[in-house]
Amino acid sequence: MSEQKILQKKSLGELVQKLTAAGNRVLAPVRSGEQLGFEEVTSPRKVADDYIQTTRSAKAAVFPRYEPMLRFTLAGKDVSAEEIAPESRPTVLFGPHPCDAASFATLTAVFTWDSGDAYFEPKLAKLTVIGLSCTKGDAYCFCTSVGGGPGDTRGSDILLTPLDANQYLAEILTDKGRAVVAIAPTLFANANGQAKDRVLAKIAPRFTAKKIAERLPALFPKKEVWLEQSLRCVGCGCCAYVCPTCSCFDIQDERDRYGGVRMRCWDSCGFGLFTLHASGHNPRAVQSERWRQRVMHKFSYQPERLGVLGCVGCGRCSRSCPVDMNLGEHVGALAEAKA
Amino acid sequence: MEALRTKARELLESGAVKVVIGYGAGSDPQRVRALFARTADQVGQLVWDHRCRQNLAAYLIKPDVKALGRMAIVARPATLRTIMQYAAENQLANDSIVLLAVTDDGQIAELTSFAAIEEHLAALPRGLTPEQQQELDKIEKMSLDERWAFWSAEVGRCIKCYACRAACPLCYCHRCITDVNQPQWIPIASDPLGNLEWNVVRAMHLAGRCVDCGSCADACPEGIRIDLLNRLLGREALTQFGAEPGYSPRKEYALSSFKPDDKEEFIR
Amino acid sequence: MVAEFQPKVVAFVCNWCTYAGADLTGTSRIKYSPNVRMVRLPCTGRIDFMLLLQAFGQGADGIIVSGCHPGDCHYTSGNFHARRRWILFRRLLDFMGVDLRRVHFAWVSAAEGAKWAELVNSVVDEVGKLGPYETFPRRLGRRQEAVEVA
Amino acid sequence: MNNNNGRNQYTPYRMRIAKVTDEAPGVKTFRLEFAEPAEAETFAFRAGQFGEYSVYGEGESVFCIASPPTRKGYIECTFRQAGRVTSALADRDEGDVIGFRGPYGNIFPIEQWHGKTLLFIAGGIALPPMRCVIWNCLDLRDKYDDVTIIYGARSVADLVYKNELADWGKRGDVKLYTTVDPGGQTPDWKGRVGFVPTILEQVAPKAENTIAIVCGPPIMIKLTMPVLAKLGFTPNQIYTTLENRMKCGVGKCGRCNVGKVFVCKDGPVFTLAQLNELPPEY
Repeated sequence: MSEQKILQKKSLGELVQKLTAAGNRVLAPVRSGEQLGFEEVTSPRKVADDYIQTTRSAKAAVFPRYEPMLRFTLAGKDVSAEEIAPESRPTVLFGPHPCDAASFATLTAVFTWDSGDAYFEPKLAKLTVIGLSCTKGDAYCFCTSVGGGPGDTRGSDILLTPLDANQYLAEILTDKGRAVVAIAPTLFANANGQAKDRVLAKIAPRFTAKKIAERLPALFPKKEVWLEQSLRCVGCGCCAYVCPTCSCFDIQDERDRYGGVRMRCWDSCGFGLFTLHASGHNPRAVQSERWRQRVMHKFSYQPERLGVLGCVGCGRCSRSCPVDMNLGEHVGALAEAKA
Repeated sequence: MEALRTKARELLESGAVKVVIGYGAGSDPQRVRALFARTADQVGQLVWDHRCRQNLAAYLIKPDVKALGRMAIVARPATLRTIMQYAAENQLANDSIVLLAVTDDGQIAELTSFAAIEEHLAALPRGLTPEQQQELDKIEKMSLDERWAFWSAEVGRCIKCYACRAACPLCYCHRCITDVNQPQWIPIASDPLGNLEWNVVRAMHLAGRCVDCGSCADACPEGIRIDLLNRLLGREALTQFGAEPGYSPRKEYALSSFKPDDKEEFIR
Repeated sequence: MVAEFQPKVVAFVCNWCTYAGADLTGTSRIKYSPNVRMVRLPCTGRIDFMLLLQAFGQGADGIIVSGCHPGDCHYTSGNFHARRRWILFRRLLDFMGVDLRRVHFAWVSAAEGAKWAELVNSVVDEVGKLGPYETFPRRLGRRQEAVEVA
Repeated sequence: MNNNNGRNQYTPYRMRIAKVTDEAPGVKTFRLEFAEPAEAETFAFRAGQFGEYSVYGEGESVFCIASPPTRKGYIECTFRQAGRVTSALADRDEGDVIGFRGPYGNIFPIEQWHGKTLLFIAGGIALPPMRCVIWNCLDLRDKYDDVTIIYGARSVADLVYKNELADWGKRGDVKLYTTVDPGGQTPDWKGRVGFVPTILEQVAPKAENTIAIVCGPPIMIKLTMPVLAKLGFTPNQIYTTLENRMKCGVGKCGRCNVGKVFVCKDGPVFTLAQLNELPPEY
């Protein structure tokens, strides 16, 4: 059972300061032009308020855009190599919505399902998530179709819900959450039974993930269904890069004549090169097949194999898509498509 | 809009084309999305207004779309210029597609031959709008350090999703320089140097070819104003070399031609 | 004692004129700055602008690009093509805030040994005054010690 | 948690190239020895597994381990020069250090095959993935009944492991049929001329109590499977080893994903029965 506290909005600054003073990196949504991203902050002055969704997800906190893994030195015939320890400062992620908070479960499933991951796990272990309930959504949100909700607590260590212009209801959910309270105990007052439901956004479900997962295998051979949806897809990697759960990566080397690094970086199943064999054969040669893979992977393969959905319904892919591919809409349509 | 729908229906019913690529309703009232009308009963979904900005010529090179058969494309002036540029670069045969240009009075010009497109474009205004010019001026008035700070922040947000490349009809190389890895010219990772290199390369490879449709910047999820780089180079290519890409099917590419007396003042 | 800043200048030169010109500088016993590292290419037409970015990305503080005078190109017109590219590329660099005092272009013929020495000296001098090009992003995995002047 | 002998699974072993063999145009075999001998002690693998081989500075590339686990102290890999990494590999020489991480993937269940007749069918550059299991079975020869190897290539020059083919041909306990495509023979070619499926039809052992292990280019597979079916082989009797583009080798990077299967974890060895369950995306 979670503990409920009240946090005044005006004390956020002090909270950020105390967390920083305690050695934490605080990541929070920062506005830059029309874009919003999670960036390191030391004062709440820059922290964006009143947004539906950040442009990029918070996954970079545990799975950065690029991450050096190995440093090597070339010397004649020989090579010496040393591992680069992952950057894993204690991190407090402030302000992700419940969809983003839920995404860490999917990432964890991918990175630990069979073996551990020396770069992901240390970051996750030191990550504290202070989630922020949604009081508004838009046409792209579909968290309620994939098992989430605007006030869902999963994945958050503390979930804040803005009760009014001045105060948050703070649900202290885990030991990591309690550790945050312990750093600034005076900022958290006892709550007396305030309900958060009345302020939460209303997101109507569009489909049920379970039904989709059941239907998809039969839809796989229906080429025309996938083609119809993906004709306008231009095959960029935008959807995967803004997605909080997309975790496919590439491993690449960079070097000069003396040495270099091996790193991993984001990749996308939307690119033709993703699966291209050295022989020239490409198992997924056209965009409709790549779109099918994207949907199947998130809504069928991952649930079946890893027991987690590959989608949290944040809607970023659809908001950012240059050609308005709308995942929520298309998956909803698949639920109705004839198998 | 009615004229457009009527024309599209005609083309589909007569079998002149297999698909009409136009714009239809999008996810929200601010957006439209590409619509692929293959039957006459789909043409009622076609829309035409100020939101119709995506350069649909980009679909000419997508295998899934090409497989549909002969196509008609709803075209704004920049789309027509793209087709002219394709012609100049020998990427498209004359009369192979139908362009449906909507004129100011709402009528439809059905253009198939390069000559017809050229003639149609000749009657349209050219050059940068005052707003476009102001955007360039604003950056040029900054100090050197301010410009560097501005662009470092802009391209620093790049996540290398290549939406700009995918949305650009003139980025049609089968193997983009970023896909070539022997050597790896441009780093795969979106690190600061890789981001800078990619955005510079993209701009340079379109210099003297770009028709300023703006699709690259519209496509960028991070809102990076990469179109300004193209616009600057377009303006320079015009003033320095008289290059006006996309107005003639015969024009030589500014950077693959030269004049012995090209003017410059910086070479010692 | 802090060592005086030694700028690293990378020169991309064509094989036929400037490289031969630099040879003449040597055989004429003209002394010039050792801070320049020459990269010989067949023709200025082959000098892709990417090479310039790569040089900066790998630690260059200044760049020289040089080849045959207009009309003298071994391949007839490579330098004319290069000139058009430079005109645009320079404008782009300037627009993006790259300091053009770090990027120099010249025509140096095989007979102009003295001009080559003068060019190198003046560029090294100018770049030396600007200091290291620290704002330009570096290649990932670039080893710091390799950046130092050997 | 990390299943790479307690190491960070992305960190390769440093391997010294002990021997380079030119097999065919563009095809080389490396014998690799651990640069740190202690690492060789804890390293173990089984027939069918693969690894990520890397040239430091150029990247990683996936091939099977081509030598059998019964030969200790080294591993071998055979590769064709195709992309950035394999081109850089081809430039390496004896004594150079490259990276290797693995072993990854599942295995050929050779214990289950005890007492059975084995039929190996390979085409072109697909013999290396089978060489490991062939040698593994030959090193334990008394566990198996008849062993037949059918190996075809486009031309005589394209046959790999020419010395070993000669050795296998001389052994009394292996039936070896080598063949080259029509037009690929040389005047002194002693083997057969014709496509693998044709030869298979002529020389295959009875399907009963036989395991067929097939690996080759897609066109060979496509034409061989119907012949095996005609000969009476059931999908459970037919094994193959798949290749897909891979980066991590440990089921995370997403590249080799086919349906719910990761080729790097659930494969690369599959029976035809298992393949029939997968979407055709390999």
